[in-house]
Amino acid sequence: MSEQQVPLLEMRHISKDFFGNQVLQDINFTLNKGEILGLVGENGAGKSTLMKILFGMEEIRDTGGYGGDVLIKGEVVHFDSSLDALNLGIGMVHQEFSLLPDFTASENILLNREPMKSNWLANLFGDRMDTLDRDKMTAISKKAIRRLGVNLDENMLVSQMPVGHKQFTEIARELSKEDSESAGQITLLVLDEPTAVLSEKEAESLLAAMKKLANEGIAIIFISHRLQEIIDVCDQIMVMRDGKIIKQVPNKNINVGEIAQWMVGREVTIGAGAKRPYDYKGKAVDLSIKHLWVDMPGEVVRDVNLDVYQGEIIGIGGLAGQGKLGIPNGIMGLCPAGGAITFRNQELKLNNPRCMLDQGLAFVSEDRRGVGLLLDESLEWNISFGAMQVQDKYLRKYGFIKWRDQDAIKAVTKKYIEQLEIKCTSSLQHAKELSGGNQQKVCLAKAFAMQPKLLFVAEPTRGIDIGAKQLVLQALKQYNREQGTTIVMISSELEELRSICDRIAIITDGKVHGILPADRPSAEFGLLMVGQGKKVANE
Amino acid sequence: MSKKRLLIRLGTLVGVLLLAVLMYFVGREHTILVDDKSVGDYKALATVDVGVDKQKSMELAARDRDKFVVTSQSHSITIKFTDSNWNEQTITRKFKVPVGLDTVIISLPTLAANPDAPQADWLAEYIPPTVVVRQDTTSETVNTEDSFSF
Amino acid sequence: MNKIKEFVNQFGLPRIIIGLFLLLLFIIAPFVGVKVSTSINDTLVRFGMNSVLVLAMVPMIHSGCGLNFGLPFGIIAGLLGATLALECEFHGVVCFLMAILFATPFAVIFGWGYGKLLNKVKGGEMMIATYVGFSSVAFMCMMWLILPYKNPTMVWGYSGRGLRTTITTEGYFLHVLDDFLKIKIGRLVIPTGMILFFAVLAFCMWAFLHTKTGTAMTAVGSNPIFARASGINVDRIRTLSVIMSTWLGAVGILVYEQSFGFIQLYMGPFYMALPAVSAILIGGASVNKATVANVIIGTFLFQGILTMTPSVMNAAVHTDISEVVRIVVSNGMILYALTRKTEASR
Amino acid sequence: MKQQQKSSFKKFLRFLSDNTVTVLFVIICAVSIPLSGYSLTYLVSEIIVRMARDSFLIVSLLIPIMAGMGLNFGMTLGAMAAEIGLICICDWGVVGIPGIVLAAIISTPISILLGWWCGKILNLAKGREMVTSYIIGFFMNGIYQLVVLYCFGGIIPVRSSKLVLPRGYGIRNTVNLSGIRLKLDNLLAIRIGTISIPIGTFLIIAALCLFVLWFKKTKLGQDMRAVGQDMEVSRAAGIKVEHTRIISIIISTVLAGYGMIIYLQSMGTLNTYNSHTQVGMFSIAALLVGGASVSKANIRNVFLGVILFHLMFIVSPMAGKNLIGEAQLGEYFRVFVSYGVITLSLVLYELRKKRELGDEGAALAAGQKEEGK
Repeated sequence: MSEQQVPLLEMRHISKDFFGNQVLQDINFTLNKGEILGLVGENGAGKSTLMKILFGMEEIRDTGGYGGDVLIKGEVVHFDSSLDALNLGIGMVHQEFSLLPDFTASENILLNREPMKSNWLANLFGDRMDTLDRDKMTAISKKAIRRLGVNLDENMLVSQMPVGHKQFTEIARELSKEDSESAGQITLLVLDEPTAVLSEKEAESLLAAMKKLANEGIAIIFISHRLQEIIDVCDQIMVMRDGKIIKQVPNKNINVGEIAQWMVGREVTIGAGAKRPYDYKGKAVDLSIKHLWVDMPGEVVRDVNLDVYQGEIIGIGGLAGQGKLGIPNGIMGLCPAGGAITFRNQELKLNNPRCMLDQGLAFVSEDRRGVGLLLDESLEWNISFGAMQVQDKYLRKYGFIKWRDQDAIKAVTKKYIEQLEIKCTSSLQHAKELSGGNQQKVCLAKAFAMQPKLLFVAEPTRGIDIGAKQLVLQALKQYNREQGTTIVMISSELEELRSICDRIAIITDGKVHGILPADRPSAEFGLLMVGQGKKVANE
Repeated sequence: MSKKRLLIRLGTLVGVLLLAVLMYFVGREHTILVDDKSVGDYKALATVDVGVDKQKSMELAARDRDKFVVTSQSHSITIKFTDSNWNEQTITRKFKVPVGLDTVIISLPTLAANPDAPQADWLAEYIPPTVVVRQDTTSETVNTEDSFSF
Repeated sequence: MNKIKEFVNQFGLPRIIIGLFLLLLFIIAPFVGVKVSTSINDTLVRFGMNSVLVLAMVPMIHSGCGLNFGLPFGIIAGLLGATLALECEFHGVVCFLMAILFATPFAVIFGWGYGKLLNKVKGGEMMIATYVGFSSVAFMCMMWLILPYKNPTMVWGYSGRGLRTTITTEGYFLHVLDDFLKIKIGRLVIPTGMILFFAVLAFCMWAFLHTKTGTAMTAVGSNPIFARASGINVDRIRTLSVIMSTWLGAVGILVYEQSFGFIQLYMGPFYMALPAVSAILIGGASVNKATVANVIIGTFLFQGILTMTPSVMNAAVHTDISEVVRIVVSNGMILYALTRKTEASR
Repeated sequence: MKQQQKSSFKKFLRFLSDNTVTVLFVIICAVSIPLSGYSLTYLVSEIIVRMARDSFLIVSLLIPIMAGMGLNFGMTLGAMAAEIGLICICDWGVVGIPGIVLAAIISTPISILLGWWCGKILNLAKGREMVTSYIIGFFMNGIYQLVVLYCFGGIIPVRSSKLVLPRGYGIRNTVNLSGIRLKLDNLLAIRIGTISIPIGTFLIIAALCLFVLWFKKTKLGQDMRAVGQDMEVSRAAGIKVEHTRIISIIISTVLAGYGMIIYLQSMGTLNTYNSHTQVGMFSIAALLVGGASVSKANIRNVFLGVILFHLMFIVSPMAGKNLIGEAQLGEYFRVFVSYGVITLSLVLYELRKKRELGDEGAALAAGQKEEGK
């Protein structure tokens, strides 16, 4: 039997759950030598978990292992650590750079795998007294870089490199591993969104490098949200959704639209947007965003223009890292921002949280533990704090002195504990002792206590269980109906947005790519998310 | 860890310890008292020129005592004197200061009389005469505070 | 067993050891012939002397500026107040009050600048605070030499200029608080005035922490990003807390001096911060949490050890190792606080 | 033309802001040298003495900086170990170069032990190494006092009555090191006019510098540089981060011990209870004066620092006296400057860290404009 017929990698019935939460179900696929597999899916579709299993990450083992078999060259393998994976020639380039800025490319490529010249002092003080063999280092890194077919100076400091070169350095590191004793010949390379941070030109040369490697016989799993790239370079395309493989097809006559549809299409659509007819005629613009830029690490907003109407629930969606989270964080003054914000015909000063809060804007942050809560303080403090500081509520005034009104604080906390069904031992319990869902409810309560005119809610259901999810969404909807509060909800989960929003704006690359009414088919949103599809004017 | 490496390490450790011991002996400071006093049958020499190692020699009259400060153990002593027959005599002897002694005393008359006698005959540990010391009432105070002079 | 473990964890092993150690000292004191009444007396006086200085730690810890190693800065403001009051020849209670009054503008200005500086170096406050304290002491050393003070009790006799290293407060404000409403029970003398003065300040601090601004200060210390998201001007609150700490430091040194009897200039304030820092830590505070109760417990424990160790040790083993105990206890406590994981990560 | 001028002016400003402390010191020295009225030869000979005396100590600070642990205020631990070694040789009556070698050998295991302990603690306090190592210095001072003031002469036998306090235990305030005084400095010393150059000491310092340079090329040195840049990335690459950090502190402590021995043989007397507390402070100040920062330092900084710092130190009392008629003022001035330098460097370091973070936003706004065109 020739080698060609035994697939390099085969996955059989892979499944994985994190403490009862099924993230992968019955994954089957094969990958041959020299093939490029494009792996596509929304955030949370299970791509990363699958790759972690393939790479033998400790995280998988620590959370109870996985089901099914991984076969390399026809043999079932079990990795105890990523080192084992390395030995079998699997390399992985992670999404975030793992480079040291003040080291040269060559030093980074060979980090902790440097070839050494033995030194007499090593006998005394251990191997680490050996000196580095700079010539050999240069040679190895040169070789690895040459295989990529790019022009990269191995003596350049990483801090001075353009982003593209950093990415090449990362890949070269994986390739160079076969030159050190511990690792086998690199046969399979996993690239997790390598082009996300690259400019178009850099991405092109990366794709060329990938093709070159594939021609040398290295199989590549290529994860990307840029579907055109997938179509350009891959032999096979695999689409994942909700922990399952939706489609695995050879790359023939496939267009971006199809893939996008596979990505986002759900079997069941929970009565999206049908809750009420949207009618903006006659409604005043509540919040107008013009040319907003926000410097939020990982969620950069470049140029956002958006009008929010009074009393609506508008959703802001998009893939992770495209900048949707930067919008509320920038407007509410948590990240440096620029542009013009007008609220009810009044220009607001950016980079000033107080100014926004005074105008009746409020924000439930996606970072509950970091921004949303005082973890070491009681629920009473957490819920009443914002309203107390901004609106002078729950205070008793004696002349100059504004004394904390413990009774009023207790009352309001009790009220929200009941209203939102917050599970806690008492209103004096510390916030850090609550579960994620209940913490989220506390965050909501804090915002409600300020009785905002406009409420930003970012990722309100991230990391909480289904029951709490429904309650949170319900609470938001109810608050909107009863108080007439305008709500801007930012979420990665399209279906969640569609279930309560009137309109949904999709952000790609730091800009509003399109706005659609929530009852449009999800495929249209999918197209927008991957940067395709027609921009829909704001009616 | 390979066996060779372990041996090298142990060897170095032993080497350093040996060096420490060597340094202790080489650098040990001793005071050698040279004593020109009558001891038993040996009469003090009228004048004697004493030198230890290459240090500048000194002249002692009868009943004189002086000292040389030396480091390490092996030394030589050279004495020049005029004996009862008016002959100029020069005696050079090698000697070793016993381990751990701060001060030794060499009795020159004894040495002059028996230049070939074993070292113990004319070299002895010096035990300072015990003097009753009044309890120091002005006890020194210890300054553990920081001062700011450099 | 678990309960004990939990208790130890919550309270901190070092604190328990120190508490037990003090208890032990009190128990063996009578057996080795040390009079407990004098010991308690000394402890009370030293408690009164130091408590305000320890209280000066609270605002900065609350606002997340960390342990105030820059306490000498406040002390200098106090020294300026004291010397000015002496220069103007005030006497008695008036002198003390005037000293506070004179010290206040200095404390506010110093604290303001110091606070601005600390806002610029968030994350590295403690190290910088230490060295700001040191530099300011060294700078004032020069100033004490140059400033044109005239009062002969303060100025070097022979050259007629430059302040003495120690200036007696006798005839000025010596013991004005100690002697106020002093209670004598047999040998036990309670410096009511001084303790009352501390109580008033401590109450003000407690009350302040219950106001709107005080609440904001606690939130800033607990989670500065939360506070900013809630519309609080974090920098302003932090500056305010530094000003408060500095002012309390100034008042603290005045209380200390009126009881101690001398104004110590030049290098005097140099190491004043460390005992105060460790006292509040012993009382149960952490790098970013402190209460008035921590101040009271901590000062009492720390000063108790300082007074009891020399006398008991001397009587028991005829060796005065109190200095060593002081250094090891105070710095060990600070080390413990700095290395606690839970306290370190904000 | 104008643009060129502008850019060179900008470069000059940049240079100033990067070397604020050094420039400040050059100015102080330039002003106070003429004021002090010292002759050039006197200054040169003094500087040479102090370079020989202090350089080794300061070089010992370089390695923890490389490992990203900031200025090692815990170097006083090494100094204490050295002092214990010196007390031992004084008691045993070992003198001269053998005495110095023996003291170094005795100090080594103590330094290693203390350095290991210090490193362990600093690993618990990541991100606040400096303030922690500073407090460790104080804490260890207490233990040192316990040993030297109560154990020496008691549990640890000391024979020489010159060393022990009259009460029968504990070491006296000052220990006379006449046995080893200048023994290293005078080894191979040459004289040029009235200036004596201690070649022996300089050779040792040169050897140490070579060692540091070579060390940077070893695997361990590379690991330290990696850990210093990013602990997480290094850990992901399989470098033992904690272990590496501990080793860097151990090396620093041991070297500081040797440096202290060189320092004290030059001084000739040991202030038992406060010699070590001072060396940490002024070694760090000198290094910073030389243009080092909390995260970056090299050998050039060491020597430039020693020269500038000690120049200021020598001339300021006289300058103060001649200027205001008060030598005391100059003395306080130099204390102030030493602390001021450390403060300033720490502040500048933090500010620079912040500045780097703030540049991104401007880039975004610019990007928007560009696209708008």
